Amino acid sequence: MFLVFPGLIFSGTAGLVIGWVDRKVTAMLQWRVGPPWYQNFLDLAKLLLYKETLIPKGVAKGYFLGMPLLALSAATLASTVLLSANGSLRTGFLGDVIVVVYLLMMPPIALMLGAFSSTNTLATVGASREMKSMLAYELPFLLALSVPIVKSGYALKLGDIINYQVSSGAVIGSWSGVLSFLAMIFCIQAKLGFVPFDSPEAETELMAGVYIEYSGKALGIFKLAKSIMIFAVPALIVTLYCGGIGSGSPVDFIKGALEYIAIVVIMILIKNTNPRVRIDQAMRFFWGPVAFTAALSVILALMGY
Amino acid sequence: MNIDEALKSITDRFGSRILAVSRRSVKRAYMDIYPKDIVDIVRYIFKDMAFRFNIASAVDDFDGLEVIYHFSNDAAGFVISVRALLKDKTDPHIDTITEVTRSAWWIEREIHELFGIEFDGNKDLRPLLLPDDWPSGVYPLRKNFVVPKRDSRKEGAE
Amino acid sequence: MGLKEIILSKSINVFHLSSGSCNNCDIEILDCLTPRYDLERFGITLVGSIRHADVILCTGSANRLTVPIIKKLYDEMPKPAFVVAFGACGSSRGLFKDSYNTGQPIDEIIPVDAYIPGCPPKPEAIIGGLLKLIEKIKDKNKGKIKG
Amino acid sequence: MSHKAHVPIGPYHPLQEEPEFYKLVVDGEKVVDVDVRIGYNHRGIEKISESKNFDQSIFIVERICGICSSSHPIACVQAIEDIADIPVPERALYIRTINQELERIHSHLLWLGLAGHFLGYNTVFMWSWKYRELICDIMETVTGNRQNYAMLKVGGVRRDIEKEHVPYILSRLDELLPKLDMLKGAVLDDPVIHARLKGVGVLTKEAAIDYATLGPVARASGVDIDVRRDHPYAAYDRVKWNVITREEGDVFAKTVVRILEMYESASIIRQCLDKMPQGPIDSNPKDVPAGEGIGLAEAPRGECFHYIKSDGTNSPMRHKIRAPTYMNFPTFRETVIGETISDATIILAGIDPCYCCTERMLIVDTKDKDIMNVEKLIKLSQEKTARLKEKMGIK
Repeated sequence: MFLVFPGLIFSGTAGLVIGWVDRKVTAMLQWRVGPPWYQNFLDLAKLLLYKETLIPKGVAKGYFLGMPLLALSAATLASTVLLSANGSLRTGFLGDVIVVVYLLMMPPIALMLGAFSSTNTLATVGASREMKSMLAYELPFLLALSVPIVKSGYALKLGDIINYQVSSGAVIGSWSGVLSFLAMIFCIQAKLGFVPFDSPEAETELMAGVYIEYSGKALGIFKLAKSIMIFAVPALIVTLYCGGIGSGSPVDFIKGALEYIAIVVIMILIKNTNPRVRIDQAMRFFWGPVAFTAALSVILALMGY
Repeated sequence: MNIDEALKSITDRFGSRILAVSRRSVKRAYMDIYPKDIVDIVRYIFKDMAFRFNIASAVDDFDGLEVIYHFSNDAAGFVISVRALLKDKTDPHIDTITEVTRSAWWIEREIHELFGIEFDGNKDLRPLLLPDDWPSGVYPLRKNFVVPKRDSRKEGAE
Repeated sequence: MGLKEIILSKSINVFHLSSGSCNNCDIEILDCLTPRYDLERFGITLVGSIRHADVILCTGSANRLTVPIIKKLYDEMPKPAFVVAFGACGSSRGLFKDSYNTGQPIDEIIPVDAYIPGCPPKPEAIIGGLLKLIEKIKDKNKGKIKG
Repeated sequence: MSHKAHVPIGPYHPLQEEPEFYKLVVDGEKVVDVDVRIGYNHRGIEKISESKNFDQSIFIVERICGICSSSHPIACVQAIEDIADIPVPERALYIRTINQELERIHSHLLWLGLAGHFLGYNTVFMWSWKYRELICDIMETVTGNRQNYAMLKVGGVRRDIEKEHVPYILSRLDELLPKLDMLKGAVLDDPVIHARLKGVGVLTKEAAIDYATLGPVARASGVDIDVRRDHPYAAYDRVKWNVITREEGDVFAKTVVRILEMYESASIIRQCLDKMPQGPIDSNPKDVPAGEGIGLAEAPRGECFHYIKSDGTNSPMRHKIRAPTYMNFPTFRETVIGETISDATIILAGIDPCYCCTERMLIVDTKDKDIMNVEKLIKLSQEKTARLKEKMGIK
């Protein structure tokens, strides 16, 4: 169950498909044709199967190769817990929200440690930026996250949050929900490293920053972990704000899927409309307006709106 | 001001220090001078007569190294070239004109590098074009420098 | 055609290395990415780091300063790696053959798999050249060509 | 950002492929000093040209810089014609002018795209390079190649413009002009670009004269020089057009000069096409006597200067070539000191050195030794645009 349905295979492929949608939409915006649908799969297969993995001299081997595995397992676990609590199985356990959030934080940390261990200063500059951007978006992320928990009567179980929303309307309907949803969108944009806040791996600038030393299988695993994240995070948003994806009846499932696609489209649009923001600007932006809206939404939630 | 008036005003101003003046056409004129007078003449042409400094070019003539400074007058559309002949090819020297116009800085570095001409007074003659590992004392644009022919026919050329 | 050939020939990351070129070829490479000739539809993308690259696109007549750099870059590429000598200068130093500042042609520095002649090669020629390279990738994996 | 990170100039760093290598010494945000190291692109063209005969050296001269590959051959051919007073038939003069002006549009469009990219407007980048393809199509039909046209020959032109090409060229130009208006509107009326380019990297008129700058860089600082009008060559004195100058001397003025020059070029091409007389296109001269000759031509970036000295044999004894950017480069030092680093790329782009030169910048930060490379610089300037956009409330 872990390996097949919600786990590695499903979320991996879903993540890759979403990655392809992103590339296709960006190409469309520039009047270009864009890659065929199977492109991401081929890229990944090439990296995993045929490319040689180079390990630079003087690098802590265990660290360097361990990090991608850590990132992959954390991302898969997070998506499994999320989907199992979400789907009809409803087998969530108490406190699984915290577990999912913690697991979703693991891949960026693993990436960072991998980059530091690769002794390449471009990677270390990228990694230090990743650290800064994490510091920036974690605070508002957790604040915004607490709103659905507060609203659904301090439930730490994903299942309860979904039940609350099924019974009394989606969290996004309320004032505090909308505010925290807005803050959350920016946070996940940074968490996934999409363009406005992707300075850690700024492709033109630090030449794929943190990934610079990785090649072959290690790089493939990292990319897979990232695509699972791309799949898992919007799913988390849907469960927290719009009442989960599948809860039995097909109508609900379609509604959930539509919400999911809407979030992905929002992220891609944000990605394509503005240039990359410098890291200290990103921090000011997160600690300033985003944290404020998140805090405001928590207060509103406490007052019951 | 056409080309004849310009030439006349220069020859009046410098008299005997101008060795020869040859007016090739209504648009081109060449003047020969002593290398030591270069700075005064260039200052007069560039500053007082407000010509534009085109470029300086060195030529490894067989009887010496020629350095030619080209000035163009854009209002009337003609070019005057001032030529200084350096007879001593082993240790050629000429004064720098970078105080007159900063635009000459790069071309003096290039000529120094490719021809080996010293520009006295130009403190910054770092190499401009050639790679750092270029053997010193070898000047590619001198006539005696022959490009080493690579015989790539033989297997595994160097 | 085995799975390996399909994968290796459908997803290619290109690293652009210019060793003293007159930037005509560099502009033509960029032309291939603009809307009219878009290379991304073949799965060919420009990549920043040599670690992620499968193909080096080497333009320019390798002048003396860049020869060591080309060697070092080639050693750092994860195998299977391919090199495309781009344009007349890349293939045979073109017009600048007997200049004092160009060392040797690129194929004496690193092994070259495909040549795209032309000065600058038209985008159609570039795409043609890359397709020839894809053919070579396929043959190489079938063991027809060693190395 | 107090960390002390040295970005290495490692082998696979993009910096090492550049013809120029700038070292901007900065103090915090302010640029304090600039040092330039060129030579990565030096191919010893002048030495090669000495071993080639006159016809062959024209081909080498074409490949000096990719986007002005019709200006250098014209200057070189005119230098040889200056030595031997070779007559050039009337029709050939008109074809030379058309070739030169088509290339000016193509080069300015390319520059506009790049400047847009540095400011973070990738759509302007994609647009201008997309419409540049129209010019490349014209070039391909008339001369057979998108760049490196090989149209020039001592004493005339190599290929004629046939009658059926003329309607094709005119239709393509008509297709281009509305797109040019759109680009002009997108760039010149955009408040963010005003904020980004006005008053940035100002080159005063005195400095422009002292540095002997050329082309749009000089014309944007009020120096009214243009080889096409001052030293008339080809058919420029037979067609009506005007020289565009600005007074401010900042990057915005340079942009305006380049964009309006494109309109002038289009009108010159139109006039040449209908004024072109029938007749021979080559006076095929036989030999070149001993002597010296100077050839001037107005490249998109300024005046190309060729000095050729021949000793009677059929290969030049000395062939001095000076590209326009050679004189414009040092002004970068003059205009960038005192500006912020996020403007450094756009100031350098204002000089429009040939395309791959703008990729070459390295910043040494005196205080905390954080060296940034050029992509980060481009990003800095893109963010500044983003910040301005937010400040102006446009998304």
